[in-house]
Amino acid sequence: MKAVLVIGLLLMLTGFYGLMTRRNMIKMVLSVAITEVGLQMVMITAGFIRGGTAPILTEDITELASFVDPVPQALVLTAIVIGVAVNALMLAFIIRMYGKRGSLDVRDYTDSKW
Amino acid sequence: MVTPIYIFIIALGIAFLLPLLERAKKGAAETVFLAALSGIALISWHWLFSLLTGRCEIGEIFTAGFRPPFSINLRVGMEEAVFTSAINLATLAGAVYLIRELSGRGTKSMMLYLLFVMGMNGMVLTRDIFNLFVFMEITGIASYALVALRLDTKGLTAGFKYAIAGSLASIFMLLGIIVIYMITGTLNIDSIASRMVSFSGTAAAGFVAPAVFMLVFAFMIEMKQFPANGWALDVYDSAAPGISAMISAGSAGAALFAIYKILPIAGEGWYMAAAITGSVTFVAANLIGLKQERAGRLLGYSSIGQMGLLLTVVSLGLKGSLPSWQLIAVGLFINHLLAKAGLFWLTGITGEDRIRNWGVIARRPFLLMMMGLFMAALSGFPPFPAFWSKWTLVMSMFSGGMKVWVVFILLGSLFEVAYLFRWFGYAVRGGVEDGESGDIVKGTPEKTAVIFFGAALLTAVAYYMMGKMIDNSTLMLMPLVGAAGLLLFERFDPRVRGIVSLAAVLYYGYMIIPGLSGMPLFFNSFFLGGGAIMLLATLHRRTASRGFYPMLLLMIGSLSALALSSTSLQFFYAWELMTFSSYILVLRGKKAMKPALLYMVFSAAGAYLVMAGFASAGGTVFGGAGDGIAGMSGSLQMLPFILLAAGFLVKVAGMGLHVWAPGAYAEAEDDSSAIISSILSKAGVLGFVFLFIKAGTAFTGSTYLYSTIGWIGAITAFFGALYAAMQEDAKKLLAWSSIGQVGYMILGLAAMNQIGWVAALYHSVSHFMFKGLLFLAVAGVVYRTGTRNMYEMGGLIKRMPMSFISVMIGIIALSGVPPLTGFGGKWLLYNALIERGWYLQAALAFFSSTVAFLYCFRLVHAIFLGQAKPAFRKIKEAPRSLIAAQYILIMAIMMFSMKPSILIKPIMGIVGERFDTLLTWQANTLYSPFGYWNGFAVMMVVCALFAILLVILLLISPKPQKVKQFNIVFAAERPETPETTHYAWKFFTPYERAFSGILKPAATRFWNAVGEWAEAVAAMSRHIYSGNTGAYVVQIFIFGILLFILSRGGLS
Amino acid sequence: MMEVLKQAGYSLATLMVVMNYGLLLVGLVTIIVARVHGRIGPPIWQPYINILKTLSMRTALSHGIMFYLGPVFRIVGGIGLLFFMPVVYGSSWMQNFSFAGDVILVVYFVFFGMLGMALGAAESGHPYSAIGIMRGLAQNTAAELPFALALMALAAQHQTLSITDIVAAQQGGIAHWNMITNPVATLAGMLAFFGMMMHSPFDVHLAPQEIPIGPPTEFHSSYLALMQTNRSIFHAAKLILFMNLFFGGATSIFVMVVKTFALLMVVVFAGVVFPRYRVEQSIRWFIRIPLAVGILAVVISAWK
Amino acid sequence: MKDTIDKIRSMFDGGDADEKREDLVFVTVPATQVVDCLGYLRDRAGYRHLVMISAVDYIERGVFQLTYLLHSYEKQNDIGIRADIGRDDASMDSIHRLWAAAQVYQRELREMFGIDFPGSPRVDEPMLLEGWEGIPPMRRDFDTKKYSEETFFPREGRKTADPATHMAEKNYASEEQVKRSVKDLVRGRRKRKGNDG
Amino acid sequence: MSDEIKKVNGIDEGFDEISEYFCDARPSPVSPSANRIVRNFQNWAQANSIFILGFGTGCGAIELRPLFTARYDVSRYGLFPRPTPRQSSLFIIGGYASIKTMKRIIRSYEQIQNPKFVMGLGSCTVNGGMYWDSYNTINRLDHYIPVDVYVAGCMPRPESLIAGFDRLKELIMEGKAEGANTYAENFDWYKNNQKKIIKNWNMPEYNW
Repeated sequence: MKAVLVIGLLLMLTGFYGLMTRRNMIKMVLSVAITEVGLQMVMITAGFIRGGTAPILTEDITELASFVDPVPQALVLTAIVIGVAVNALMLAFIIRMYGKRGSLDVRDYTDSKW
Repeated sequence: MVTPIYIFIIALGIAFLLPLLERAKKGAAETVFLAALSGIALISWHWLFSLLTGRCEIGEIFTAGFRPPFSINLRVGMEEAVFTSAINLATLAGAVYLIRELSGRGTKSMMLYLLFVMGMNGMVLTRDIFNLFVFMEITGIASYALVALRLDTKGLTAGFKYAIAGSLASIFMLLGIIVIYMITGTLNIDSIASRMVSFSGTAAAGFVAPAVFMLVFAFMIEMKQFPANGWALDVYDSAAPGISAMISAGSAGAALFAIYKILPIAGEGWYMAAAITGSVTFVAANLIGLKQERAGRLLGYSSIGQMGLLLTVVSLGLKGSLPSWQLIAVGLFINHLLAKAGLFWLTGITGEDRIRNWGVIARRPFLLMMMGLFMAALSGFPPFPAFWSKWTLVMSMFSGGMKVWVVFILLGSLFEVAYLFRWFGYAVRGGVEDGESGDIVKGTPEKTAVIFFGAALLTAVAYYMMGKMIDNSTLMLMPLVGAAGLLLFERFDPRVRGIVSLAAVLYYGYMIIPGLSGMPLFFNSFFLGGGAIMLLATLHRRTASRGFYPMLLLMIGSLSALALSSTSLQFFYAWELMTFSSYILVLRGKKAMKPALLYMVFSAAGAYLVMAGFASAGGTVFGGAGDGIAGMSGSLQMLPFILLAAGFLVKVAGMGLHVWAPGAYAEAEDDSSAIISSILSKAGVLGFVFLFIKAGTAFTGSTYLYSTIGWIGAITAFFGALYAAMQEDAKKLLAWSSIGQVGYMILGLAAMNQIGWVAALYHSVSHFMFKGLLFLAVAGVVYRTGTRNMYEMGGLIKRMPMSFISVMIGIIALSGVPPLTGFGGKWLLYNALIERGWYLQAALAFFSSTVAFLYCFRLVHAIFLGQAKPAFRKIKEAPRSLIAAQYILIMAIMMFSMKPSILIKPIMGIVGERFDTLLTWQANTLYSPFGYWNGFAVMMVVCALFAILLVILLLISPKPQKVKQFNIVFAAERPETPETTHYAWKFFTPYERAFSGILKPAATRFWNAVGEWAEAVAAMSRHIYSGNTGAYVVQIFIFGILLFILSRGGLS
Repeated sequence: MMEVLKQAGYSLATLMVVMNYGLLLVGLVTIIVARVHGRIGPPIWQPYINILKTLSMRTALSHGIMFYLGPVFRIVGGIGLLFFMPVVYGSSWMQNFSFAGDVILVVYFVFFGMLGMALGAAESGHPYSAIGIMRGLAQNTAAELPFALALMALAAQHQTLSITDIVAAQQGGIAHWNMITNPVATLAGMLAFFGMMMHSPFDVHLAPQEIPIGPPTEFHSSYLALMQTNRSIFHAAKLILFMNLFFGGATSIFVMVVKTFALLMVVVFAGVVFPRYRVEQSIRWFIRIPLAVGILAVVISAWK
Repeated sequence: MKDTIDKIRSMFDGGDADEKREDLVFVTVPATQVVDCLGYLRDRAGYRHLVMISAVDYIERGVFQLTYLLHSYEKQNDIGIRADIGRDDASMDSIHRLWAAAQVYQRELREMFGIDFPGSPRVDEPMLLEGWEGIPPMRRDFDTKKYSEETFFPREGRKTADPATHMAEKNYASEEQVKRSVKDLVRGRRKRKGNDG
Repeated sequence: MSDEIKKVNGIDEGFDEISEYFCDARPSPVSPSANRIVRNFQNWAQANSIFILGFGTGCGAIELRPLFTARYDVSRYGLFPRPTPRQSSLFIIGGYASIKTMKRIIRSYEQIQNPKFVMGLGSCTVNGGMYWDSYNTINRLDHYIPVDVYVAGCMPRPESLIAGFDRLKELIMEGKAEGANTYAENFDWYKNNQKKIIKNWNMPEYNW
């Protein structure tokens, strides 16, 4: 669990690093995606109980406490959906932008500034 | 109560139905789309209405049938109702505005818009933190797409930036949420808040702080706090104005509401950090805005600034430092919502992004008026909500001991005023730069209607707030009602409007003056009577003069209200109203763009000082009404005294703070100049009168303060006169002269004895008469000759004898030469100063009054005497109405000169028993402890002598041959041209040389430097918004670090 | 009514005395200047002949109404200045209309004639007139600075602005004169006096060599007669003002003649010795030492 | 000096040098060469100062002789450039571009001799003879006495004497008297003789 | 006035400078007072207070200066220099007068008010003096303006001038110095003579 947490955090940092240093827009989106993956890993650990079961109500369940907390999982699901949507939208933007200007370098799109 | 679920149902349902509908019937989608929005809006209004009337309680709605924390709950309380109503109203209006654009893009855009609206509603309503996140993302995704709706590079880039920033925010938010969930085990905001408290001191507390930090950080990004807001600026800049309006007005409001919900979770320690962040953002955004040249981005800076201010208010309010903060926040928010949206919409209509080219809007007076209205609202002029909010804010901050905050907030507001009115100046006076003169702004009817609707709504809210906030609001409303009523006459001939205004002023005066006494009586009869005379003079106008009479009436009315005010708020209300109306009047001048801006900025700064003064005085009743004529109230201390005095000094253009005045007086339209210079300049005098009555002389440091003010008055008088003598421009000359003359009044008032006050008030009246006379006469001359340079005129006595007589009487009165009125003022003043023991000031004032001879002579010589120019050999006498007004003034001058007692006696009555009685009358002679003056005898002796000697000259002189202008002994030559023979240019060069040491315009240079520094800082700091998304990301992280440090400092 | 007429008659008598005295003074000054130059000079009654001569000119011309009225303004200024001052202290008939106002009225009235004359001269359209007026006004205003300070020093010293009271306070021998009791103020006043008398070296407004006599360039015939008459009255009136303010006033016509003559001599001798200042030079002169002296005077007087 | 003169003579077809003094030499060049020559002298030879331009009416030869006198500060000497131009429709190239001051001289020459300098500023404005008609007064064919008598109302009674005789009578009266008396004496003797005879 | 300035000032075609800027009235003779006593008194005043306007273009001007110095001091006789024609009564023409100068002389003379006297100083004013045959210098001043006294000489000494003043005073006292009236009466003759030599007139008939 700790490993997942650490990896998740590392992934997030990697994503941040990428976001700050990459100038290619697709790579920036990728960085966001990586961060999100890291985040999701972190989130999923939040509700995890070692040895717990999936939080599915079946008839032979006796002890509710051994459930892995279902809420973070729900959250993660939502987060993944939203993240994918945003990333898709960003990529769509990038495609349009590339079509207009033929460049993926974010520095070429500084028309509005100051 | 209608359950909020309907909002989501309507939004989502209609969103899915729209494509089908569109397929079924073309155009049906639009109708349904608008109907859906209306439905959503109606629901929220219904809540608001019910809650206001008390027909229902605050509602908690649980989804999925469980109580929280097991399910998501929504709450409809008062705050939620207000915010959703406002947001839905704005979005509905925005949808109407955008409808053509949206339908042009197909049903998809409408779907996005619906989602956008739903998301915002959800953000306001939900009480679940994760749900909040979801709604935020919905709003976010919808707005990313809406921003890029036009599919141009700019929009796409902005959408991309927005998405990146939004993703970062959501990442941090999720991280925060999950940690908080881990700790508290709940996602319900209310439960989190209550549970968080119990964690202090436990092991989990170590996680709390970072989690809260993440959460707040995320919301700060959403709130577009400085410096992590470059992307937001680009969004405002790049999106279609209608969309920007919605993002600025709606989603920002929703974000504000969200953070209002979040902050309590974060806990006490965060309030201060958030407040600091907010005010830093407010100041920084407005400062950087100074340098902005593009309308959309300018509004972006303003929006961000407003968000910062709101954040400050909310966090300080939550902290408990600001009583009645809800009112402040709601006022500011609604004001921002409507005004900002209105301005964005206007930007959309003009389609002009560079503010320099906004002259295009000037051809549509209606739109221009709307723009002015939104500007006034945004910069916090009465009666708009922001005015009341800012007032309450500053008052509460001062009473809460938060003086530094006040400084920052007022500074930021000042920057905002500066750039907004710079823009407005371009709109009114800028013209069109690129020569596309045929390009007339056309708004579609629905867009115009929406803007009008916004303005009307703003006015309605203003009216509502005004009724709540101010005592005696009917009286205070009179000027506005008058001006608004006059707007109805705009279609008529200017003369009709003038006569209506005149009648209005006279009627108003007839109604109120009989019931008055003391200072209000004096100033009201002065303002209204003077205003009537000046209105008479404006009747010569033949041009359209759009908006002139309403503004004039507003100014006169607000001056009257100023004199009638009995509370600080009333005073300040009238003061601001006067500032705004006179600003518009100044701006009407052809070259008035810069001077008007300078006037506005200085006036605003002065007004803020006054406001701070009132705040520091702490609810002291300020104003003239209700004050007896006996005694001083002595209820002010040093700090409020200094602040108020500084504010009034700006208004009277005291030396050092005068730089706005020459331009504003001179560049206004010719007849407005007369009004502004002769009447408006007395507003500051009135301020000082009230201030001194309130302050008395008993407080600590009063001696030094009064003598400082006295010295400033004397120095102002001196430099005013000196600079007047050096002007080439007739109106500039008179403007400087006015500055100097008001200096005498201040000097007289500051002497704080009976003679001084009588002198000041007497001089106010007589200055009104002769300066009005001079300005009107010069207005007539300028009207006929079309130039203001005196050396281009000359010899006009033959063509305009009536104006000449006016000017001659005017300058004799002005220079204080007996027997006309000016002398009385001087005599009283010197007596007052000697009584006070201010001999040096008296000598300086004396010297200044002799310097006044220089410009007096120059004025009459260069214009009327000397050589007539061929270009003007056929011009006519000034228009009749101008002459009529002048001769009314001349008659008044003559009357008061003949019998000074009919003016001085009432003034002595008004000054009353506040001071020891020093002046006594014996028959026609006025006695002071030092000397005496019999105006009547002087007049008689002079007149008799003049008559006798004239008869003698007529008897002894041979019949003179009338000769023409070149029949002069020109060293045996003949003059070549009148232009080279008329000695008028750089008339007092030797004087200038002799005084060159002190003639350096130090104040102008200083303020120029201040302005340049501010601009330089703005220009420098705005470069951080490089437009590079990567840099924005870095800035967001830097902001995070800063916020972290701040929160550490705040938490410890 | 009778009172007024009586007063008017008295004042007229005073005017006659002062006018003749002034004319003789002008003649005398011309002679003195001539003697300093080593010349004999005109007879002392030459000013009378000059006035008669200008009156006997047979034609005149007018540049306009203000041109015509200018000399009238000027002489009203001169006579008015005299009329608002007590000439001889204690005399019943030489008080003139001094009940109408105090020293501030008198000081401001100095400008009445100047302004009127300036208007008249300016209407002639002659550039030299305008230049002369500019110079005169500029220099006069500068001279007013030390004078105002001296006046304030006196006001501080005596706590009054009434000329009669100021004179009254100086009665009882030379030791009571302001010259003795307030020497610094007197010095400041006298320095200003040089400028106010517009005598050389402060006569740049006339400057016959560069701007043929400045403001009156266009005036002639009867206008000139009025102006010459005024010159004598105005000169005498200014002398009387200074005598009243600083030198104990006069208790009889004889004392007045002696004191004003002595005062005038100061200016005249300074004038024959020093060459003419340029405008900015004279202004600078006034705003240096005389200004400093004036401030010192006020400080000293207020200190008491 | 010598070199300069030689240069002028070789480069601008100059005539013989007329050496008045050690530091004053006149050279005659063709009228067409004058501007070039002056330009050379100003820029190359150091004669930067234009002293004057003058004209002489040689009515016998039918020419105006123009003289441009130049001075060199370095060499401390003067060179005069002479040029003859025809009297009829006299016209000369203007040198106001070389020396702005030349326009004054040219104006004067235009006024007094009627020599035109096309292009010279204000060359047609008279300095002295406002509204003059007829031949310019400095030309030798202009009869100034006649003009004066016709125009200026001469006062009767003016006696004009031959200066030589008048001065002799005025200043050397005694000698004259002696002479006359001697003459008279001689004559008288003759008379007497005659009488006698 | 150049065309350019005209355009700037919007002066129309028919703009006549002379009549626009100058008074065009003719002078008329003003007879002295009919009353003998008054007339004599006025003449006495005129004779004893003479303001001189010196017109010093010729070499004679240098002889005027010493008059005001300690050696000659004419102020003894009531003669004073005055810089403006308006206030002067004696006009001294200091030597030869060229045509151009004549224009200024006429202008200044006409600007002097009615009892006005002219003194021709030096032979040049009498008959042209050494410039008698010049194409540009007048010969007889009295053909252009009335002259009361000629002081001959080339140049006359200041003493001669004082003698001239004496003579002038006598003339004034006798009432014979009525040059102004002569001028007004024979205005056309004088103008004819003046215009004969002054080709570009460019000023009104009479300079008031």
